[in-house]
Amino acid sequence: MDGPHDLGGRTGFGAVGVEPDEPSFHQPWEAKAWALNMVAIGRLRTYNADAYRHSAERMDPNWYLRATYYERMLTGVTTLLIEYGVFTLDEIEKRAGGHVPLAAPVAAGATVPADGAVRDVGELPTFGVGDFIVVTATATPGHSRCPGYLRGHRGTVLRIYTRAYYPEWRAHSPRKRREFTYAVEFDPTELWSNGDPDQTVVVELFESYMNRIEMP
Amino acid sequence: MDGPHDLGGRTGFGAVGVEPDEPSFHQPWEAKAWALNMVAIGRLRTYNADAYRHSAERMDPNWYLRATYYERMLTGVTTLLIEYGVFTLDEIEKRAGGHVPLAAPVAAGATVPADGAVRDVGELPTFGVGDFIVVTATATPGHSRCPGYLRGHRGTVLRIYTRAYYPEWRAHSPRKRREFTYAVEFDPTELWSNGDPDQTVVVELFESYMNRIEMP
Amino acid sequence: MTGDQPSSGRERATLADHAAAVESLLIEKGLLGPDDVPEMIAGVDDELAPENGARVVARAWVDPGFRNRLLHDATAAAGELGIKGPEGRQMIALENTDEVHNVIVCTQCSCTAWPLIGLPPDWYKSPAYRARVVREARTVLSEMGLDLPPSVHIRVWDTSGDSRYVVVPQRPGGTEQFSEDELATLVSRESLIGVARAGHLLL
Amino acid sequence: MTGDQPSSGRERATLADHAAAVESLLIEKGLLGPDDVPEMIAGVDDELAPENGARVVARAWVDPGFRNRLLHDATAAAGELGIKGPEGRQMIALENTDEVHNVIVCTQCSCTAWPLIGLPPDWYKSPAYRARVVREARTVLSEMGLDLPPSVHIRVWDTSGDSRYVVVPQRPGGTEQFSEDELATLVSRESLIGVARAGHLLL
Repeated sequence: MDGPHDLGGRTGFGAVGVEPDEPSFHQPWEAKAWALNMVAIGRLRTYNADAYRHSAERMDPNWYLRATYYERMLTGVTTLLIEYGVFTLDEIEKRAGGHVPLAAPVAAGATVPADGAVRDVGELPTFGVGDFIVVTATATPGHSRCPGYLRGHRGTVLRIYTRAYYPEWRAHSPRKRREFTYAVEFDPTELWSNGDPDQTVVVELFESYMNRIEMP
Repeated sequence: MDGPHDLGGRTGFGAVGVEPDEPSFHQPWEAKAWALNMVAIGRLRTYNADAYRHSAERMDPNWYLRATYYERMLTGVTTLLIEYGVFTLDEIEKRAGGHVPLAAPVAAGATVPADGAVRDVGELPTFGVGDFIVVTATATPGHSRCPGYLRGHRGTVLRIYTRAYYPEWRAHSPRKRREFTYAVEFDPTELWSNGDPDQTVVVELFESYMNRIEMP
Repeated sequence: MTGDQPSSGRERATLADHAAAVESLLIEKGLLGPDDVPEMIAGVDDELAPENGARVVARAWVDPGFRNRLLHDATAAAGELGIKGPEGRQMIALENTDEVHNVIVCTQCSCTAWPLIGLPPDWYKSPAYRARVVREARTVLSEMGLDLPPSVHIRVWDTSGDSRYVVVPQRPGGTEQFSEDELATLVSRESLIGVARAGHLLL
Repeated sequence: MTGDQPSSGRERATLADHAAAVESLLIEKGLLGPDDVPEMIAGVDDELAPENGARVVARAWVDPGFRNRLLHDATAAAGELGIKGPEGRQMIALENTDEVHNVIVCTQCSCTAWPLIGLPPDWYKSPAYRARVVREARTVLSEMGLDLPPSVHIRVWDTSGDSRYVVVPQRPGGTEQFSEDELATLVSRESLIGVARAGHLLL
């Protein structure tokens, strides 16, 4: 989805503010939000990491950008625990003593691409180091790990990684499939007219996002 | 630039809230902001419409999404009047009796593309109705009227419009050039995996954004 | 660091004080007369108003020659009725039919044909409308109360250049006896943008 | 309608009350013991800490065999030192050289090699860092105090899959006599992410 989380290359943001000697958590509730998410994913297995990522992605963009990391996490955890029926919104609001805002529901069509739309991926990697690829330009309405700033752009395979669960399926359904992923290197001058020619960007891409081309 | 203003196709936003019988302005200061912008563009000619558009685009994304239309306008007007030396930040803050936040400065490299990078555009339109084109995928750091959701995508020329000032130049420098613009129609199923096949999007594009392709 | 947060801790000026200060500085510097802004504002509701668009549409419904001129050059046709103004130099009329329904948006700013539609309403300028209508027009229109049959193709026009669009809605049935003035009362601002039918109030 | 604004007008619960309510409901439903969350939190600072990354880097500086194993499989190499944990199943070490400087980001969320870098700091999770470093790394690094010569190529690694990266900074000059433990003290969390050199404090 083209949500507020897909920040790579977006402009208008100011300086990166650094806090020296920053602790892991600033407030006890932040630690609690982190631990509750770990419990829900790792022990209760109520949802997985891709569904978690998508829960924060579904926050209203205005809210997402204002919220801290742990506010987004606590919102995602709570939204998913309600969606998966662990407790109700009414229960949590009564217990918390106030309004508890949630992320928006999963978009219609998020569970696509369906079988036919995802290429059949074999046991061996399709691409080799040095291959030229172009990234799929079509956006999906659900979870994806293909950054928007790469859509329609050309890159070169730098490394072959192992297989990983296809996020588009894992976030939205019990169906799972594993695909090879690759470290793919991109030239910033193709991405942005003022891209730094002495810099490259290396992105881990799933095979489904990649299309072979003959020339770089 | 990939700023917060480039909203087409972004996800996560909720319902469109409609106010019945809405007036032109809700507050007297909104009318004033509108009139002051009209004066600065049309009478004082301190800046033009593209520079104005870009001034709001340069607001911090978090602020942009929270601000109302007229807050963005007043911010842009004030930022430009200061940048063009009509008054100083100190003057306006003293007069207003408080902090007056501004949009961020124009990004480095915004005045590109330089001569060589923009194709030489002749007196006759390059494209005809029915021609297939693909939209440039490379983003620029300054003002542009090429919506991000079209980058790298294919469309069909629907109408030929007259020539208009190339926004990338007009927003950032005294240099002007006029280019033909076109109404170009796009198929949403190419833009988005769940695009509505019974809908199309028609966008007015400058010739510099368009590259001819042979097949749709 | 979110742009509007003062780093100094100084209180932010109200938007009313801020706008008044800009006007006052321009007057002090001799760039503006004290009556200029009030006079401009006073003219808005007459010069830039959806009632103008309604008059144009009603005329097009009753006068086939005017309809043809409107679809060929909306700026000139509006000028025949004395309608003109800022953001009105290159107006283009989009006629709805049984087959095609047109909707207008400006995804990057909020450009509108002011002389025919008026200054645009907040919903038109909202991030939600600008983001969503290009991607899921049918859903957005339905949420706003306009359910179109699946057989109707929707064309969303993104105002990304100098053209300023106005939708010519379909004339409602049962209005054969209406005068041109009566017909004009059926044409809302929303129908001129394409999120409502003529003769239907929004919401 | 911005997501966190109650439509009912009811006051929003504090984030502390909200988090406590989630924990309390899970305990009440038998899904969690009362000590579980406190115990998990207590382990964080030891298990997930940049000091782990610093030990790994210092070892790589003094032991060429370990360096080779680290660059081949950082998960296994860290395991030799007893370092493992969540987000550490597929760790990859990126070695800085005179020619190439590596920087890590996660533009879409904030994935990090927790066992070696610790839970990531706020600046790493900020929209500004996530948005800007892929597009203008040299400028961002310079603003953060790391000025790289133009001859050094920057590689920005976007953590968009299951791999979790750690940067192996260059060993500072003049440290030939340092013990492995002393060397480890030169390796900050920032240098493991690639926004600082080893031996340099950030800011």
